[in-house]
Amino acid sequence: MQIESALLIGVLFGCATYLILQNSFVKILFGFVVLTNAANLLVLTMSGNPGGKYAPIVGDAAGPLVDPLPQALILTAIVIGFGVTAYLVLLLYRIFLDQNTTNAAELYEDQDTSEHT
Amino acid sequence: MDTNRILLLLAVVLPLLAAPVIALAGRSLGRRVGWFAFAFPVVSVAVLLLLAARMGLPGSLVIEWPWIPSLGINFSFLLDGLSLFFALIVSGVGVLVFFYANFYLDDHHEHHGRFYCYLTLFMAAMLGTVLANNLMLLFVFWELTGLASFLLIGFLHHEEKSRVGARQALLLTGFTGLLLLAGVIMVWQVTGTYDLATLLGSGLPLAEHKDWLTVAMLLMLLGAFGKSAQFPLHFWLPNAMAAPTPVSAYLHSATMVKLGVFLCARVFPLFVENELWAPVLAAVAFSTMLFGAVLALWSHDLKAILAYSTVSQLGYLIGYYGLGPLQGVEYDFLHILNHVFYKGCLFMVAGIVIHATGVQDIRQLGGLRRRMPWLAGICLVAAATMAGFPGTTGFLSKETMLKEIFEAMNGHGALGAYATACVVLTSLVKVAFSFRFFANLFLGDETEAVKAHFHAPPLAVQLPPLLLAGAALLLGVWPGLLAAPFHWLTVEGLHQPTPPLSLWHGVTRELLVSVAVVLLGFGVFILGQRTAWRWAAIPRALRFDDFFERGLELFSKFTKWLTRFLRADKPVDYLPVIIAFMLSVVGGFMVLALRPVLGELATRWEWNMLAPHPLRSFVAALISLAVIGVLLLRRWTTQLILLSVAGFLTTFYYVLYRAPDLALTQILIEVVTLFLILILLGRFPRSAELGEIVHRPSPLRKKLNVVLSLGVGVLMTTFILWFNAAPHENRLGRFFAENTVELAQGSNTVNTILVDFRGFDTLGEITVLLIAMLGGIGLLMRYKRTAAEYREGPLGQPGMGIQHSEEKLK
Amino acid sequence: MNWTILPILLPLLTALLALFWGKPSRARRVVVACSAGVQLVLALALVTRAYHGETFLLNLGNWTAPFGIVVVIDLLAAVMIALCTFVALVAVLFGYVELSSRIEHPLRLPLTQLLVTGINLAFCTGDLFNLFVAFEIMLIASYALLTLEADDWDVKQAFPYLAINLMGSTLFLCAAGLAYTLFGTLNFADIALRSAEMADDPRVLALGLLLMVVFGIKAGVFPLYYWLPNSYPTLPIPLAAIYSGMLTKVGVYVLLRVFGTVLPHSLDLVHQLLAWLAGATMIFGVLGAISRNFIRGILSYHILSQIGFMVLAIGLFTPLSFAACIFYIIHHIIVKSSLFLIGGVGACLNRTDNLDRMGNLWRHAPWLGVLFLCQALSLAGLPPLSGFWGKYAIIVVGLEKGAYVLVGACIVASILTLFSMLKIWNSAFWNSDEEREVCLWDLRWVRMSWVVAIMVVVSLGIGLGAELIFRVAQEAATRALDQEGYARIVLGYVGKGATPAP
Amino acid sequence: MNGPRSYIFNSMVRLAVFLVNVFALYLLLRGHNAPGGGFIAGLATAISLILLSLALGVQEMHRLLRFDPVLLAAGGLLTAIVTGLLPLLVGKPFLEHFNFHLHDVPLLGEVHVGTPLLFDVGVYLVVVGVTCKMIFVFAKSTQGLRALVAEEERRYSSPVEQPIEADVPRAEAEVGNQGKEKTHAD
Repeated sequence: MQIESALLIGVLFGCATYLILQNSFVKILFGFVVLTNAANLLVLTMSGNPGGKYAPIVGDAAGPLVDPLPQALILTAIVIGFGVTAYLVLLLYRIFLDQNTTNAAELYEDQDTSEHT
Repeated sequence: MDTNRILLLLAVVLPLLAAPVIALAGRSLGRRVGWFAFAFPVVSVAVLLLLAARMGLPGSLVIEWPWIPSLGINFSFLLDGLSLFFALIVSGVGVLVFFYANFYLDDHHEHHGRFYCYLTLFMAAMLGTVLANNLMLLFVFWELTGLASFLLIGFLHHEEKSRVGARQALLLTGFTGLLLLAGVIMVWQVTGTYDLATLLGSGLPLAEHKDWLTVAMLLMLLGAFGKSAQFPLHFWLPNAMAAPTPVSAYLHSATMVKLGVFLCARVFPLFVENELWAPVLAAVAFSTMLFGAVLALWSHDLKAILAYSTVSQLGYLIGYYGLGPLQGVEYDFLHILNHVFYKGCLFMVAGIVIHATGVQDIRQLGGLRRRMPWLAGICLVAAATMAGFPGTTGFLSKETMLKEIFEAMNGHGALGAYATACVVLTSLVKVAFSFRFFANLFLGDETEAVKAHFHAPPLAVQLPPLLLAGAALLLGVWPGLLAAPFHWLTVEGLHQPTPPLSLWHGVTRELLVSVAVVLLGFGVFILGQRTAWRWAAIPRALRFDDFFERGLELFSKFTKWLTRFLRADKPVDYLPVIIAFMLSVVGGFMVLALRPVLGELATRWEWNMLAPHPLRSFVAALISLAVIGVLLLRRWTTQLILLSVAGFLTTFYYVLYRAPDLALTQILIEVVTLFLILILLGRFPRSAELGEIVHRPSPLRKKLNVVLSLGVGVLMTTFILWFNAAPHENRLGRFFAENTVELAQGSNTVNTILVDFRGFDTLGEITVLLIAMLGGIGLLMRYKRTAAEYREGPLGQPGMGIQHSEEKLK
Repeated sequence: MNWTILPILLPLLTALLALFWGKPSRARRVVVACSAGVQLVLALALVTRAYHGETFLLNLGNWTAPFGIVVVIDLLAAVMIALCTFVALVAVLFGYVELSSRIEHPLRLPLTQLLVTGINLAFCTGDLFNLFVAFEIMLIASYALLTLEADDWDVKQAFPYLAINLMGSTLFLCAAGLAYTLFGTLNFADIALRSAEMADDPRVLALGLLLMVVFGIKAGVFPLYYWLPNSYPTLPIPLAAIYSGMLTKVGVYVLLRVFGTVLPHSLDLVHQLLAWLAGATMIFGVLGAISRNFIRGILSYHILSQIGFMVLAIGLFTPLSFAACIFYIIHHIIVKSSLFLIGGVGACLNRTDNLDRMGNLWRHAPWLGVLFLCQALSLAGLPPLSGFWGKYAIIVVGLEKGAYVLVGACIVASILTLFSMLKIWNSAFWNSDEEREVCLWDLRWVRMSWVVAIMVVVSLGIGLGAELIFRVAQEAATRALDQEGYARIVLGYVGKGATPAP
Repeated sequence: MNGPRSYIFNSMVRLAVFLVNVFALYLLLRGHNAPGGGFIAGLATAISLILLSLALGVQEMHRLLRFDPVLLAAGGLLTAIVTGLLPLLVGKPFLEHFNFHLHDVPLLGEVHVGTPLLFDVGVYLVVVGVTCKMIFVFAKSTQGLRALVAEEERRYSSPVEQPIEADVPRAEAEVGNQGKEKTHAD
């Protein structure tokens, strides 16, 4: 059982959610960064309690290895998360240039989407 | 293929296929395309007569082709008395209407090709509906007639009332059509077949599925009521009069609106034993009958009068099946035929008058007998038929109706009495507006409006109404002529043997009532003339179309409000909804599922399992503190520093989890992300921070955010603990560890998984990276408008692509 | 040689080629179009062979099933791939006639092909985590295309799209992780076998619910659909056609796959929840459509309403309803894409797609009207057009299962669909206000209409030849629901690393 | 990123870049047996390049790099795909890897070479290309933009692209734009 990991991930998810629900671009961005990390850690806990196990490199280890699959999955997820975060950064920048605001609430303040333009 | 099949194809499918050809031909032929189209109803009539002769009436014939056998839907046609009768009416009136339309639609109109295309399409659809043996096929054609009607009503689409009328008609008949579909499916579910011939042969399993079939019957009847404009769904029919008059004569009086009548007749043998059949049909239909007649008297528009009288007559025809004895009805064909004669004729007369004078308000017309004597004669006969004067089919119809209704009064109790009252009152009103129709058009002095615009119609255009009026007169005087055809067309289960008709029955109760009705009706007419028909229009309370349209408008407003209420216009409010939904669904279930488990756990939980790892706990606490710090602090710089701290501590956490590759990747990614965020924040102005303070979320929203965040945190923690409580056996992990050296030639298991065992994931992931980069370039290299457009400022929709047209570039 | 990888590789290689080519030119266009054509032919060949009983299996890297990743193309996947490539081909052609290559965005074609790659991968992967990767490819390509040619307003609308889908992706990743904890495997077939043993475990149900939320976001189920209706209208027309046709349908497909093939069939709670959400989606979607006043906005909301029908079919969870769902997907993808394209032609003629300023199209471009009428009525479900049969089958199943309220919702949604289509028809086509000018001199619309006509013909064919399509759908549904058969095929292959199963 | 530029910083950075890249190469080659691999190596190289650009300035970097990182990334992806396609030639499934053991190679002794390495090189190239391109484009877009746009335009040539930030008077931009249209007109 990995109670501390579970709690840590809970805290991360909670904080990330709170940040994402804010209006400021920066906080939203931070929120997503934390959220990605939280999800990665969650996947990491799939490999079980690492106590008494060794890094998944055959040869060095003198005992059982931890499950390497979650680590590989996380690596993939981290890189994907990086790509998406980078895109998000550029998007926020672009929105800032177009709308001259860094506040999501202000962005949609007075729009009527039933009529385009 | 045997001859019957070919004949059937000629009658039904040929016009269907011809419709687009006619539309195309209209481009080159112009007005003359009408004569080309005229060939199709003629062919249909001829072929149907031939078919009727070949199959040996009375009897029935089923012709079938497969279509969608896996759903039980086939091109299956049933030829029997009922379907042939209706098919002949459809194609027969079609001949007259096509002929009439060729003169009616002169060079003032455009798009003749389209008009005849719709009309031919409609005729084919009608023939398909009445001849269909498969109930689903019937429904398919049924909806096609609605579509054709929609297109025809909207033919003069530059006028708003055409568009509105067309929409009303399609929505209403479409909706009731869907109810009919549901009813049909329900019937199918208890019988397993859509085949009418089979159903009529074996009957419905009324005993086992009574309630189910009652609902099915009601749904089907609603379909019929919608199509036949029964109260309170009647209002689309008068508005459908926005179509050119030949259309009104054809669709909205003679044929399409009779589909409801047809459907009632078709299912009569199936449902007549149901105890709701008679009350529902009679109550709705006879009310409609009276209501329509009163509104007809109340209207001033030529076509509106006829439309409301059609509504009334349709009520009569449907109600007739409602009161019919269980063994079958007798004179339904007579009533239908009678209505076709006079209503088709009157519509054509009205069309000629409108065409000749350009006036549609009956109060502005008068004295036309001198200018159009032939037409006056025709109209006189038709109006007399409508009023039920002796010597016309109208008289026969009314007499038999009265006779039967008096009989029904004995059988059906209060319902019969109500029906009788309705019929008698309606007959009275009908006499009044029949008088009015004829008198206001042809008698009296010529009005200014008539003098101003009159131009004489060609004689040929008066031929179709003349034929109809002549038929009404001929058969009215020699009703014996009808005996043989009616005998041939008798359908088992629907009809009783018809006693021969005769003009004179002697002085009977019906005759006395008839005379009284005519006298009183005349009285009403005189009364109306005295007051000069002063009432302005139908009062608003009775104008259901008005309510309908206003309802639609309100409905549109409501949807706008609703969309806004659902936050679709405020995208920042989306996320809470989504998170809340997830929490309530997943978390709610979890609470339910875990409640029993928790109690169990409390008793036999090994608490030492919870013992946290000291170093990991310490790092976890640090990460948590850092991230919570991000929440609490205001300045971006400090937030960013704390975020990086958290990131690097996460790296360490990975190390504690024995994941060196992850740790390395995480630390490098952290650096690159930091670069990106730094560049971004460097661009954001200081004032933005101020804006954040201004746009602080409301306290309520803040509380909601806290609740949601806590919820998500707890949910995820629970998920991990719950799922990790009894994890899987570590089969894959062991496999990878054991085989990485031997099979993948590498000792770093994570790397061998990445490039070999699950190399495909990696391929996908670098694709993601590549796309992210392309997207980033796309974001920064703004695809802009041309210089000229740039100067003009915002125009049209942004980003549609069409703004970048070449023409605009030049 | 195993060609199963081609539906994924061909668009990917085409994208790379176009990227290396760099500048947009006529030659590049021809090459991409040829590739799209080849993809379609290939997909059709796959469908034909799959219909005759074949299931294509590729163990990537030759690893035996639960250890490596597998690509499985059964009939359902083949049909979806065929639809995707078809829509992509038509959209690409439409884009060609809409814009000259001189002013085409250089990244549009590569990104379109990458989007197709992601979608195809999502259809044929047999691995939960690989599905996540496929989703990410698809999503990031869709973000990129959404903002590629965007203006101020458009970019703004891309933000919620991104945010919500990011949230969804994160949840998906968590779900994949939890699935691994629970089953110890990520392979669909393996999960199917293992979850069948532990069908009574409430954790399976919890995971099912989480997956339902994740795929509900992708599919656009009420109340998770908010990302869609404002972002789709900002797309260029041909791209909107691909998005509207394919993206949400990937979500529906995955719902079909996961609840039909992977997870146990006994998750009644999820199915019922899906059915009720579907009912709400239908109604709220169509109400949203009525609230919109421009063609793309109306159509975007209609996607949601129609998703409701498909998801309802999944929620009813019988073989027939699955077949109905597949039929409906086939119909909907083609009809919805072509409606967007028709709207684009109309907007090209009227220089706007705001209904208040459109008009006169029926007078001047009757054939466009015919195309629209066919597709709009098909969307509303008028027989014998393609939309009717799917709806019919759904109503049949609904009545069978006693879901009367939901059947009622179907009927109401249908008629309201008709209403909103009539709104377009009455304003854009029948309205004859002289001020509403029609730019017939812009001859692109003729060629654009021809391209759309291809789709309309196919759609009419689906309606009239419903028997064939329905049989395909039934076969696909039967096989998608056959968990054991699927597992036998996938786990039956012995490649490298075959160890005796524990 | 017009950061501080000093001689010491520059030479430090140059040294660091060299070391980091050697280390990255090591990580790349060792990846199969020890922590490391394509991603990590790619990220390391990318960071070194970013550092270099901090020292030299983004414009200078471009002159130095001479090639478009986009093509690098696309080439990397292509490498990975081609690696996956190789086994098709001998009738094996997509993405199957082969390892070769070479004995008695001069200087190195026994060497394991395999297609996984090629695949990893592909990953490495993609990561380097993508990271560099994103950071450079972003960094440059926050500075003077005309040059950047002109440059991207040379690569992708679309006459209707416009700078994201109107750092030049609009009229001037239009003139420039019209000029471009003429040059690109067929």
